[in-house]
Amino acid sequence: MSATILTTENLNKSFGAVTAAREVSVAVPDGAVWSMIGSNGAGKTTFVNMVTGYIKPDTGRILFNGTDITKMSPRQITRLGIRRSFQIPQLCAELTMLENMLVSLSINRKHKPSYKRSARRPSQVDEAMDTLKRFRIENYHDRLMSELPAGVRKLLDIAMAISGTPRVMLLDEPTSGVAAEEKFPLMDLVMEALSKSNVTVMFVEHDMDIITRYSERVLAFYDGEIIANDAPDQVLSDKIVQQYITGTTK
Amino acid sequence: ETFKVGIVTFLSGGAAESFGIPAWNGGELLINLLNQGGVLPPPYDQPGFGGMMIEAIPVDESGGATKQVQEFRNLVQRENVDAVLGYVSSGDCLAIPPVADELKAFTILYDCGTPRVFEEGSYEYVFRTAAHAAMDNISLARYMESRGIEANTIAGINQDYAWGQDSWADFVASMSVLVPDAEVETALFPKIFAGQYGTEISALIRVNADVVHSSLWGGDLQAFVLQAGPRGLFERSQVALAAGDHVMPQLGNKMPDGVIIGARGMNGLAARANASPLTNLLWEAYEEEYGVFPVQAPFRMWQGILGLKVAVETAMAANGGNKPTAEELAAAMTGQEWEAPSGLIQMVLGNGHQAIQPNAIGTTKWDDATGQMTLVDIEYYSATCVNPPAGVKAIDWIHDGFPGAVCD
Amino acid sequence: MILSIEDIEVSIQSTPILHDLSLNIEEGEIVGLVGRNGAGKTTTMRTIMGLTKPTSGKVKVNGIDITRFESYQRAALGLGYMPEDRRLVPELTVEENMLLPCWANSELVPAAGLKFIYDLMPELFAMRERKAMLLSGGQQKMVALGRALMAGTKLLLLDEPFEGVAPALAQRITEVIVTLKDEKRSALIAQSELTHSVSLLDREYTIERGEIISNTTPGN
Amino acid sequence: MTEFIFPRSIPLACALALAVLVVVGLILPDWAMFLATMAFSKGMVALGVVCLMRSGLVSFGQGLYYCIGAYASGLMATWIGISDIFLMSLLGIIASGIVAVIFGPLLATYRGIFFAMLTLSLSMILYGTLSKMSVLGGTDGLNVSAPTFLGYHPEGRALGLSLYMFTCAVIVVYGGLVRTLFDSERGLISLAIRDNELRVEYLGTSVRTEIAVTYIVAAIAGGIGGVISGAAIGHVDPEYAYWTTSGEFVFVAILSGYFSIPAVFLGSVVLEIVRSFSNLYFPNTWQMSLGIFLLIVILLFPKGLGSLLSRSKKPEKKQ
Amino acid sequence: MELLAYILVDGLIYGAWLFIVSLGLTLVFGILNILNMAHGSLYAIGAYAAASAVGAYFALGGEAFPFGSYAAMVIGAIFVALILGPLLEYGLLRHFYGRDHVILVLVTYGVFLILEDAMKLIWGVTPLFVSEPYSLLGNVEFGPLYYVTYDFLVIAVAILVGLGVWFVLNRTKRGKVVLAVIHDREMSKTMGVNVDRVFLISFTLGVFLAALGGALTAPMISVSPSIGVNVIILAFAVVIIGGLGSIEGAAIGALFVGIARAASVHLLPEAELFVIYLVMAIVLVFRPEGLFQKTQARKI
Ligand SMILES: Nc1ncnc2c1ncn2[C@@H]1O[C@H](COP(=O)(O)OP(=O)(O)OP(=O)(O)O)[C@@H](O)[C@H]1O
Ligand SMILES: Nc1ncnc2c1ncn2[C@@H]1O[C@H](COP(=O)(O)OP(=O)(O)OP(=O)(O)O)[C@@H](O)[C@H]1O
Ligand SMILES: [Mg+2]
Ligand SMILES: [Mg+2]
Repeated sequence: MSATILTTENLNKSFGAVTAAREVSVAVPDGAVWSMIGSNGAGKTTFVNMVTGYIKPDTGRILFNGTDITKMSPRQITRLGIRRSFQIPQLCAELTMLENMLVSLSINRKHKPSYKRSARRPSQVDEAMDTLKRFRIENYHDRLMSELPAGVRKLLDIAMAISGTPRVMLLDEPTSGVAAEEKFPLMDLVMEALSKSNVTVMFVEHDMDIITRYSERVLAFYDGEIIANDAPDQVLSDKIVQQYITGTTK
Repeated sequence: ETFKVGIVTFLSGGAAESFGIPAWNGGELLINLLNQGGVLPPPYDQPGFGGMMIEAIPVDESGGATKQVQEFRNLVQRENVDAVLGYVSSGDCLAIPPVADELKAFTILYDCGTPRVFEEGSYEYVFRTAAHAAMDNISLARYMESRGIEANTIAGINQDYAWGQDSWADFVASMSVLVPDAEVETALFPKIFAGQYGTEISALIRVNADVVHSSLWGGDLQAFVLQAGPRGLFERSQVALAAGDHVMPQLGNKMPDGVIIGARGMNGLAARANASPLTNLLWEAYEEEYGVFPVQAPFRMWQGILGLKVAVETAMAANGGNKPTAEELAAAMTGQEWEAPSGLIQMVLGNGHQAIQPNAIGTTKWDDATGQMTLVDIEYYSATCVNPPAGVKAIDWIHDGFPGAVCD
Repeated sequence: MILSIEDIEVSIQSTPILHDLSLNIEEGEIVGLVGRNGAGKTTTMRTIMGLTKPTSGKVKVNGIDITRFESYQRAALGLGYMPEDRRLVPELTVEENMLLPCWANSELVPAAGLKFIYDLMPELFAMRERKAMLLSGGQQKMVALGRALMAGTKLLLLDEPFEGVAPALAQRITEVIVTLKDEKRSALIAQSELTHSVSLLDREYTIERGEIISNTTPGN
Repeated sequence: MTEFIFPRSIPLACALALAVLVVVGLILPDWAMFLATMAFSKGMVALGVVCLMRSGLVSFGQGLYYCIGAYASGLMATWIGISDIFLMSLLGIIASGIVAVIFGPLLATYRGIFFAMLTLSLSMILYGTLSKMSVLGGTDGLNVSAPTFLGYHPEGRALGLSLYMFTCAVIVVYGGLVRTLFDSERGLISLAIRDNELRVEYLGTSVRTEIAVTYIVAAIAGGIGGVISGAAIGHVDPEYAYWTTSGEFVFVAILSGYFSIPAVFLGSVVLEIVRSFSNLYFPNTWQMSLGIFLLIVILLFPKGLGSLLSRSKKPEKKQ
Repeated sequence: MELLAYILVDGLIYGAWLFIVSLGLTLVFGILNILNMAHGSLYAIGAYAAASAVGAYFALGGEAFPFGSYAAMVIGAIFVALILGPLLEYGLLRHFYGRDHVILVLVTYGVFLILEDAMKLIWGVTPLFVSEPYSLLGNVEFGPLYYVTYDFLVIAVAILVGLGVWFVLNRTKRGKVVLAVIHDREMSKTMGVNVDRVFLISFTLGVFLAALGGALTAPMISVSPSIGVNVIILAFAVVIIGGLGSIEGAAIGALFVGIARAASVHLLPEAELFVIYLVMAIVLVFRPEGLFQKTQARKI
């Protein structure tokens, strides 16, 4: 097994009376594809938020490649190569889809964004359109975000997140709101794009088919705690997991 | 033929009610009288300006100096006026003269007070037909001294801009010469158009000075009087208002008795008490037309327009009856003197570009019989008594103890 | 017939979105509206609620033509809407959010409504005092559902109610929606996938590019 | 994003614009030339407001830089006797730039109305300070002598014309630079900040830096605008920093919209003309005329006058 | 000690006045999300209406019962609210909802310009005086302090109005419905809320509060066209210091400004001009969204 790229040590986080993380410790190997499941409000998004610096844990440490990133800002963490998508798509509502993509590309180059180079130079526009095409949303390229159907927004959110060169990719419910027929193709697409450069992936999902199909290992969250951390089959046959998360009949 | 004058004064904003509108009313009135011809006593009996009908173009002065420079250019370059007469705000009076000279446009500043215009600059085409503001506070201080008013401690409430700051500085300086024992207790500078003076009045009551000096004007002064009255400030301290006459028609008996009042010249009630035929004409015509008696602003407008008339007619006498050019007007105006409802106006300062005029200070007394406010204990000061001589800066003159002052 | 839509055309900024769309829901019927992303499910729901206005066609509730009604008047007819993006009032607590329809409409009985909802989703009872703005995505979804249940005494319009909801809870919700039938409540459920709801639907419309392309009974 | 209607290349567009402006200048009557000079110099300040508006920030205190520019050049003229417009402009840029470098990073943490009010406070504090400084003329301000142009001392119409030409050159050059900036990667990022800062941060760039830089760009435009206005009017006073002055720049910015740069200058000219004529023809109700004009423009041109000049067919923002 | 008492009482009086003036502004901002630049004009119109009403009251023989002039003042303010509230909200603002924030600010700026001249057309430039109500209640003396009782009436009104509005918004169902509207107009509609009516009533209430502020001030000042201009910037500052849309905030903000200003007038008169901006800047440095900032809703 390869070296761990992301380690969390005993993360605790509470919001008033609510405990959103309780002694959360994981060690994710480089290049792994892990998934996270859990009942609503179990702390999955909070985990992603802590790793990406949006929320600071009350106690505990987060290490990326050996560097302590616990106190870093989302921007610094992003620059280190940890990227994420959002459960609720975070887009620029008054820009078109293409412009959203161009923003992402402009920032994610090796060089810093320029004050001179046109954001709409043909090469960059082509690249953006290519990405949109891969996600099959290019038809919407000149539409404002506020007019897009929910599912399409989700796709764009992911597309923006995976542009650039991530080392670790955290996807928060990538397929929720995406039409049934699109779910697997979407995951295929994302996984393919990421596996090329051996990116470590962690994704939150409520759809167990996707969990079993794409992840090597599942973290099951319940009430801020990781109650199971194992291969999908093992976790999904766990009684407690079945009772609280997946439902009995599945 | 007509003579076009751009008349710039406040038609809106805080200074409209107290200065701009009364001045414009007075101006319109006078222009009508002049255009009729023969109404005014000689030497003002020729119709219009030397026979030319006067056409006035009113312009609102509000909006700041920047806007006024623009409007001035429009008047001169677009409307082709023959002269511009205007400006109450001293900021405008400072900003306009360089432009007037650049455009070679004959310009009369009729109201503003700052001495800086001709003390710091000299202009060819620009004249001011009213005395600058140093006179007002020198006169006040002289009044304190000559009437023996107890002034061991003084306090001031003046607006926080050049007018208020200068007025207070002039007053304090004059007092230190004339009443050397006077001590300053506090100097308050509320924002212009603040309207609420509760806190300031508390502060004035707290320091309990013998004399409270104020150059507040307009709505601010009215509000101050209304708020200070019930709180007994006027009983505790002798209040002296450098330019307070213009609020009397509105305040009526809400203006307490015994307040010392100046009118920035021998204007309003003080002029009426010392009436010339010209004063009476203005007084009666104005009262008839507008239902209130004229305060300082129409007086100053009249002295400006009459001065312009004198200049036009002098120039025409010199050039053989043609409409005078700006240069001819300027030549005629320089060092000119003429009678106005406010007394004799003499262009003696600033190389003959800046007027001096007599001043008067009085004390309020409500006359129950007529239901009118009157001024009593009026002291008249000749122009040379309260204005510096040519070539001397006002503030230096005060600090030096008024050398060369000639008082009757 | 609780709801009938007759040949509506909807355009947004002169782009046609829905064409000639008709659908009916009988009293006590649970109907699905299924289609891919961008097919027009949300737009249909919004049109029923009066948030977008059709250029032609009619919307009727209980036989009353409500095409020209304001949204709040429609709500008064017993329509309960759960938008796909939840849209709770962040400053109000969970319970207050669910009570909001009662405050606006005095005919609703708050106590009974709350009891029904809390029995259905005990999770909501546990967090009833928390401010809505701090809940997780799925939790907000539950509250929005609760709120729709409160308002929708006749007809529920649920836009993607299972999206982002953990399977165990989704199952329970499904079961409860079925019991709504006993109270003669109807529901229109928009979904881009069918996994959770096959068992509960009486009928299912499929929508594609703004047009209804099929009206089937699952299993057929 | 939109380009100019005509040429796509920015230098070409600038050259064309300059040529048109120069030709127009030669035939303008004096008063109109002065009006245009003033409108353009104020347009510069409004352009700064537009820059910030693209990131969703409304500066109600751009008068700060307008005033700093004007005083910097005015004082240099009175104290050192330098009246060269190029030197004065340089000084205006330096002075406003320095102040903006100090305040920009601080202000960059504020958004919305708080940003607006803080910028307003800053300019009002300058206003208050200047009002109290009798060395600088207090509220009455001070006069600025007529500008010279690299040793050339024009008078009369030549003076007005020279200043007009200088102004045109400045706005065209600055306009071109700003257009380049708007079209650039950073320019697009600025727009994105308006919509969703969180996303921009999560893409890995600093929203604060971006805003601070925009703020400085805007401040410099304000400074130059102040220098030219001061030189054109020949007088500077604290009123330059008063909130109503700043309000006017916001007014022009919104009137013009933020898609087209020429529109900003056009908007400024339109406002000057409307104001000047309503002041003359309705001396008693010019404010009302201005208000009605404003409401009509907002109703008829939801995206500002710029929508006339730009190709953008972006629909209105939904609530 | 005496000085301190002066500062506190002066600050309280000024703060109470400021609070009444700012309350309507913060309310309209909180609910309709409009920063109403015309608020100052509405204040001025309220003052005019009250002055006219009081004048008419005395002209119609009110001398017999002078206290009736207080009712006349309030009726004047109500009159203004009932006319201008619907006229502005229904006739104008409604057409701009959903447009950018600053556009609405600009619209109200246009209204401000129009109202300023409209006042001149209606009431002329000659100021109105109705100082009777000011001195009617006599004076109060605590030791060396000597005040007009009316000033304390203003404090009482401020407390009453503030509590009243706060109570309605925070403790009644109607108020909570308003909270829902504030956050999400569209959603509130679908939950059965008549949003248009909420807006109309709220805006009219805002107009009433502005007019009431003017009406209460009318007896102390000479009512003339320009009195509204300065009020607006003061009210803005108070509302910002307090945190936009917060009633408690406006109260504390007004008190802050009132006391800071009183302290400066008594101790350091030169600083008066800066005080309000200074207070604002200091508050914002420590609380970037005002004293009573709203907690941000979770975005992710
Ligand atoms: N405000 C708008 N302006 C322009 N077009 C819009 C607007 N709102 C929706 N549309 C368009 O209407 C179509 C239908 O959108 P709708 O949101 O109804 O789809 P949906 O079926 O709900 O999709 P999803 O499953 O992704 O939520 C889409 O093509 C969308 O782009
Ligand atoms: N900023 C916050 N303030 C207060 N409580 C919070 C905050 N963020 C999260 N919580 C609480 O922490 C718990 C975990 O939330 P989190 O968003 O991590 O859940 P989740 O597992 O992502 O759920 P879902 O599947 O519904 O998205 C929830 O009870 C939530 O209400
Ligand atoms: Mg989550
Ligand atoms: Mg949808």
